[in-house]
Amino acid sequence: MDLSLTETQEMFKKVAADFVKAEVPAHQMTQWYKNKQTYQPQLVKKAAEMGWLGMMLPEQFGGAEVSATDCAVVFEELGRGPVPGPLFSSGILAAQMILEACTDEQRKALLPPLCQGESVVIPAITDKAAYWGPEAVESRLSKLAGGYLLNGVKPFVFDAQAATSFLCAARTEEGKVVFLVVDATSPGITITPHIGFLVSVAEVRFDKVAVSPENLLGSSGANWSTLETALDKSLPILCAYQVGASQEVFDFTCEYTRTRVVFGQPIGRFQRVQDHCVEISIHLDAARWATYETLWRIDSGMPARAAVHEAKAVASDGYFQATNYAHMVWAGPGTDYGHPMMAHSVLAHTLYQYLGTPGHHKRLMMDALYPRA
Amino acid sequence: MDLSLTETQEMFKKVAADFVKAEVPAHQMTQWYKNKQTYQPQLVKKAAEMGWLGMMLPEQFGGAEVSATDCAVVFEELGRGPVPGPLFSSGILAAQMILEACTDEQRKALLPPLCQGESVVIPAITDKAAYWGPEAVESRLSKLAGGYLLNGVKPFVFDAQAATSFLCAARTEEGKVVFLVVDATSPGITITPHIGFLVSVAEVRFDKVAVSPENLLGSSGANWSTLETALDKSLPILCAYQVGASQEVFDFTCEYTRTRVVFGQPIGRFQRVQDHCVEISIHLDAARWATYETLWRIDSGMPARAAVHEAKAVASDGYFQATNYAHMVWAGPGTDYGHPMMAHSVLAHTLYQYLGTPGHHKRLMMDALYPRA
Amino acid sequence: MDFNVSADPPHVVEFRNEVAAWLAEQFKGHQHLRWSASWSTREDDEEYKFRRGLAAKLGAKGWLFPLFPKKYGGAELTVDHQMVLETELFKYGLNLSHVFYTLARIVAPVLIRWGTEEQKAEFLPPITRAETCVWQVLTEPHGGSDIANCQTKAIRDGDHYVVNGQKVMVGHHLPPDYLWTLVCTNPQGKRHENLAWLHIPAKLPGVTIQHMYLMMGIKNAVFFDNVRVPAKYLIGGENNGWKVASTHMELEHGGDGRIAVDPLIERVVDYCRNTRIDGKPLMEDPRVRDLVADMMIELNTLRRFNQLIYWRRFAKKPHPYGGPQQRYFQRMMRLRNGERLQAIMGADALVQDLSVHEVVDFEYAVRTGPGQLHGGGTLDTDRLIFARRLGLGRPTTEKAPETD
Amino acid sequence: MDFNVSADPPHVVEFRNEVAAWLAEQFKGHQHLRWSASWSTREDDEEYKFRRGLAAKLGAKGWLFPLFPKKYGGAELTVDHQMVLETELFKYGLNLSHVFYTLARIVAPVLIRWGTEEQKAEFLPPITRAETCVWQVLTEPHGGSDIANCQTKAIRDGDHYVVNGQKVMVGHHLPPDYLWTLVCTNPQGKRHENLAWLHIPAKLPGVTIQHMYLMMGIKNAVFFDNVRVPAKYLIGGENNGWKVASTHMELEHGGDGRIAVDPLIERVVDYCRNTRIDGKPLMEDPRVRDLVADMMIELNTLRRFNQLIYWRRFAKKPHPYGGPQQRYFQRMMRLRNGERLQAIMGADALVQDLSVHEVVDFEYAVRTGPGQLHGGGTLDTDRLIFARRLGLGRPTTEKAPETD
Repeated sequence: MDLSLTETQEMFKKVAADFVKAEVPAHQMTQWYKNKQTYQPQLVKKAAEMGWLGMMLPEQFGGAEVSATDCAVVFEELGRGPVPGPLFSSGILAAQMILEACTDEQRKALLPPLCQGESVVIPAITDKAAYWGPEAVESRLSKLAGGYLLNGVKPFVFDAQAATSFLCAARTEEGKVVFLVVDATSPGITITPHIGFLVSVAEVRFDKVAVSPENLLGSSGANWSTLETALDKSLPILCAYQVGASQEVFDFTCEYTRTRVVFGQPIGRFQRVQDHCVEISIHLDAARWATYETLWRIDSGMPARAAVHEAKAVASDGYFQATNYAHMVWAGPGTDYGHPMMAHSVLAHTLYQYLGTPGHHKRLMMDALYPRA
Repeated sequence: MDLSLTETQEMFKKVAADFVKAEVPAHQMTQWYKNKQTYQPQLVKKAAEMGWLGMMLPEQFGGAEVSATDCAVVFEELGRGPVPGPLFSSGILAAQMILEACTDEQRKALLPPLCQGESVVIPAITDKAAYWGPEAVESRLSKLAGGYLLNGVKPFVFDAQAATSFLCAARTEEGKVVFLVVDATSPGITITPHIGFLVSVAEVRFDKVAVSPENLLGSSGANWSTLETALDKSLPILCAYQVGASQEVFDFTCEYTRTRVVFGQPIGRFQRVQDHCVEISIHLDAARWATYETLWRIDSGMPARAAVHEAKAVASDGYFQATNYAHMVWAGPGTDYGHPMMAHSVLAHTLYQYLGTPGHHKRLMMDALYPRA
Repeated sequence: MDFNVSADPPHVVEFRNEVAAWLAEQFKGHQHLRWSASWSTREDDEEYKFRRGLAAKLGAKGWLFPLFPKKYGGAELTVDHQMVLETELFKYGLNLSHVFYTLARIVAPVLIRWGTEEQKAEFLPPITRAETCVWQVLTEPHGGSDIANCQTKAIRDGDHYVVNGQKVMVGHHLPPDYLWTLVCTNPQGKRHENLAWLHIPAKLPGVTIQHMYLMMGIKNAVFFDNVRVPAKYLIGGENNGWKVASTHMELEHGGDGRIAVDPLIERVVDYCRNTRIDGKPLMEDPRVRDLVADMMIELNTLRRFNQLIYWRRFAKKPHPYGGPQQRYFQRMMRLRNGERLQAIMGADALVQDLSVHEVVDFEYAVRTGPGQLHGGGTLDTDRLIFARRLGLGRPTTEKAPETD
Repeated sequence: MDFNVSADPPHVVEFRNEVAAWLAEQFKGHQHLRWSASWSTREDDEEYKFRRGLAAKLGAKGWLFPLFPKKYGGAELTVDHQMVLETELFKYGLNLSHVFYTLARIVAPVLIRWGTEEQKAEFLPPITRAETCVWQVLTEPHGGSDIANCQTKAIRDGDHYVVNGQKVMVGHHLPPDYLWTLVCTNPQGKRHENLAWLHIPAKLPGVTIQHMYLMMGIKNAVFFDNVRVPAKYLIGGENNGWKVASTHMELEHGGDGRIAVDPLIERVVDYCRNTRIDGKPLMEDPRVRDLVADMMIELNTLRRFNQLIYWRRFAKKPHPYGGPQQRYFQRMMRLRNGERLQAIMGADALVQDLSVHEVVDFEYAVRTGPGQLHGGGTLDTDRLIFARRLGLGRPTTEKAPETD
């Protein structure tokens, strides 16, 4: 038993931490939230130079073939920023999905540019906000001579504005769920950023978009269980990102209890303020150890499906709760869009249901452990 | 709008309060818990003299025909004791069920002795602990020449040891749920009190118990919806009992924060102790006003089905949570079986699922408001 | 008990008809502006102007303060009349409280208690008639809940106070007429004895107002740079600011209560009926039904707490801890319900929908959870006040505050 | 990272086989006694005697304190050996902590730290070999969490201390050999400087022990009536009781950690698979599945907290707030899981089932919620210690305590 990081991982961690401090000071994220410009092309380029895009991929496709835990250590630090943009959505999830689903030609064509940050592939999976699963895939792929037409609306696509192409789920005329890559500049695609208590999310409309057969992933477009396999390896990285974000919220909130003086003493002396911090710490550490235990299972080749769903449920809920409890400590000053607290608060609400709510993943965990009759 | 009690109700309240102080000091309840003798025949007699048994019944059947709110005011005070025994189970629920379901001859035969405390009729409805509803009625009533045979086990019958007869739900050979009154001394009945974190509950086993046709309620044994009608009027009285109990817990806990001194000051000065009291007050007042609004709806002849289920869910959950938060204030001393805290704690856990868990009643509330397709 | 909010004594039956008809008239063509989030976070000028206009019309009739003497802008009516006005307004989701952006509901009673005859005569009518807009200007950058630790200086200079300092997180997106302000007259003075209360005209030279962009919409920083405030605007006398503040806080913390039914739940149910997954409405999903049930029960509990506070205010029944209990419960309930909305509808709960009023906008319902954990104190001060009012750890309980 | 608890370095591989075989031998015919609720609330003499017997056999081999010098009852082995012993014991749901009713796990390190050479030589071996049973005797009727406010007097009289007073809520249903006690040597003395620590033989004249019947089983009130305690039983020297107490509390509050998997959830799942309503297993009910999921996730979280604390104890990594965080979470989790059990199975969760071990008895799982909100402090002191360890509102954070 050894719950510490390896020397390499400590090194990865430091490099990523320095990067965040230098390139992505928290107040930037708050700027981005205000002007809705969360996509920073130069950040993708830099991440590519650091080798973080597709870093778990085999070297032949442009990756560094590192372990899931190695990769998670980096994304935990990125979460501290929080560093926005498609580093996870394209660099991890799309990359793993392409690796799982595609033919070697497709991999060779799609993955290297993705790893170099020349292309940004953004998953656009479900057509319904209120559910996560194949049942919520409704976009239609209709056959016509020499190809297909794609019609549908993906109401919430995370990082959509960064896309050079979309990794899209659709339903064939036979009702089968398939996956395809669509150039973001194809005629018939409209991207409409959302306004509200969320960030980096847009509606993507596919209106009679022409798709050629070779754009289907693999020979036949793969299927939902291919996506599940890709998610098994990707979701824990997203969890690590949320753990890092929660750690940052916990750290700057505890520090605030030492420096902020009210009624003649640091607020950290008040039991109620202490109790808010206790709750943050519990959500943080519950998420941290659920995540790293899952990563360990993956890296040691143990079955991990249920653990992955558990970690996603705990980490998304944990980040959400951590920001709410932090708001109890920060009160007014924490509600100013110029304050890092707001960057985390909005992001935590956005990630709560990204790729499925905690509730959905708890149910998937149960189904993995105790299949229903 | 007037949220105060009438003069009559204030008078009822005082009489009941004096009765509790004089006849049922809290420590007795704790005694009863230890020696498992919660049934006190003389208490039933006295309650009958006070006119509390069947007090909502028409006078012709021995009742006082008071309003639901009048009755609730009395039971709220009884809850403060908490006064145990069959005052609700026989005096309210069984009485209302008989009134709803029975022929006039049956009413004349059954109700007056019940009101005078000469008979104690105890409902024994479901055969399964993990559900509340007709689906959980499994005892079988099999036809034979000139009557029936009753077979089954009611695992949790509240106040069973007080019964002179049981008001029992059973399934006919056709699968219909019917209700019947069975003399508690009939051959084939075994009553086994339970040992555990509960009080006044026993298993009642019916082994080939002979039942004559006239023991079926009404002409044909009534049905589940007759019970629902009886519950509409009975459950709010049980809620009031739990509200009174929660009020007692709140009051003696707040008082403890004034008298108990630790680290040189009354514990009520500590924010954490204050916060436990805040939570108790919220559960108490949520239950109180849900209950009295429901009683008002009933007394003014408005539709009340959903409100009844809401009140039962909130009051049972509220009493349960109130005792848990009170334990946080009382710590060690509150876990001594000689302390009133324990009487309430055990009773709150027992009533949590009596006649259905809060979860079951929330679902029934939703079904009443928004019937399922 | 009678929970019916519009069972009238004979002498006001006619009045209810009059008010109902009058309000119907005012709302012709403005039905979309019914309901009140006490402060809208949308900076909707149409709504703002309509509210202010309605307030002015109510004020002209003395209906904003029906119990006040006419000379102070009241109508000299009875409590029953006030109940009629409140209940009829509630039918439009409004109430006589400071939903009209004027703060009159708090300022007027404080002036009655602490103003001189001259001040009442001059300041009260424009306020009680909602002609002027007053901002509560208390919070300071480093003050937080501890308002007694006031750094904004007001030094007496002849018949003026010279005010210097900064207040934050106050007001709305449109400018005020007066700044209702706590100031420090002597930085070296004893705590609680070195404060004064000023009713500062916002147009005075040296007053600068700057927008702040916050989770719950635009608020402002107010800067005072050698602002010379005539001494006649001093409320409650020299160094009596803390006493005035206490009256102010009682009103802010006491809670007015309300009897409007929250319309949010109906819209949630509509969403769940109209949203189908795999052809099946969400409303058929047992987990969704459980979430809706919990949400509904908590909204009902809040409605009952509000009605109780409301009734006790009129019936003059003591209810020491009702205000802080209601505020604490409401803040926590909003957090829970916001998460329930996201659990039910995912990101649909996070997108602003300008086609519906803010109070039924899911995005607002979610944002108001973390967004209103503070304001008139915090979760923590709510519970502090609860404990004081109930006398936890103290020999006696505080007396109930006057909140009407 | 490696979460695998039994990956051994070469030099202990053989030792693991030895221990495993030895334990298998001990448990022959006693499999029903595996698992440990750290204190059973059933007063089961068979379990008690088996545990004490097993402890004595472990002690005889020096395996209860494998790192200690042999002269103090240890085995002079390495940390890796201790890890083997712990992990093998965990396979039976046991650990080297005070599940053996002897309190050795806490008393021995305190004696090492504060005992004189003579005291160590005389007192330690019988304790580390689990031959004697020691009770922690701290709580007083009016003391609660404030143990420094100690009313039990011990007045020096020649080479004795004369002890008078009362302690409550201590021990178990069977009598102890020693009472590990904090006393007050001078009621007029300065707080924290008027305390002494005594290791009192329970058989001394004037000691009376009386059962108390509590939610979590039998505990005792201990009365001291002019008990003459020879001065050689004074631990840590004159008026040094508070320092000894601090070492004791560190050990009690630090947390040992554990790596056993809680077997409760499996039994819940079995119940839900075997209980049918209307012919359908509960396990098919989506609401039941949600409740089981929440329960399982919280039990997993606790398991991970325990493993982390356990690992840090051996790896000597600082973990200042791990102990209080784990205790607070566990107390609240028990309450939530108790309610979940009642929500799933109703009154089936409230009936004691003597056919299964207490740790998988639903009734125990429910009762332990309200029943263990206190013990080694309360929810509230857990969070107080958490805040201190983390240095909330303080310039620096407390250093991690030594808990092994």
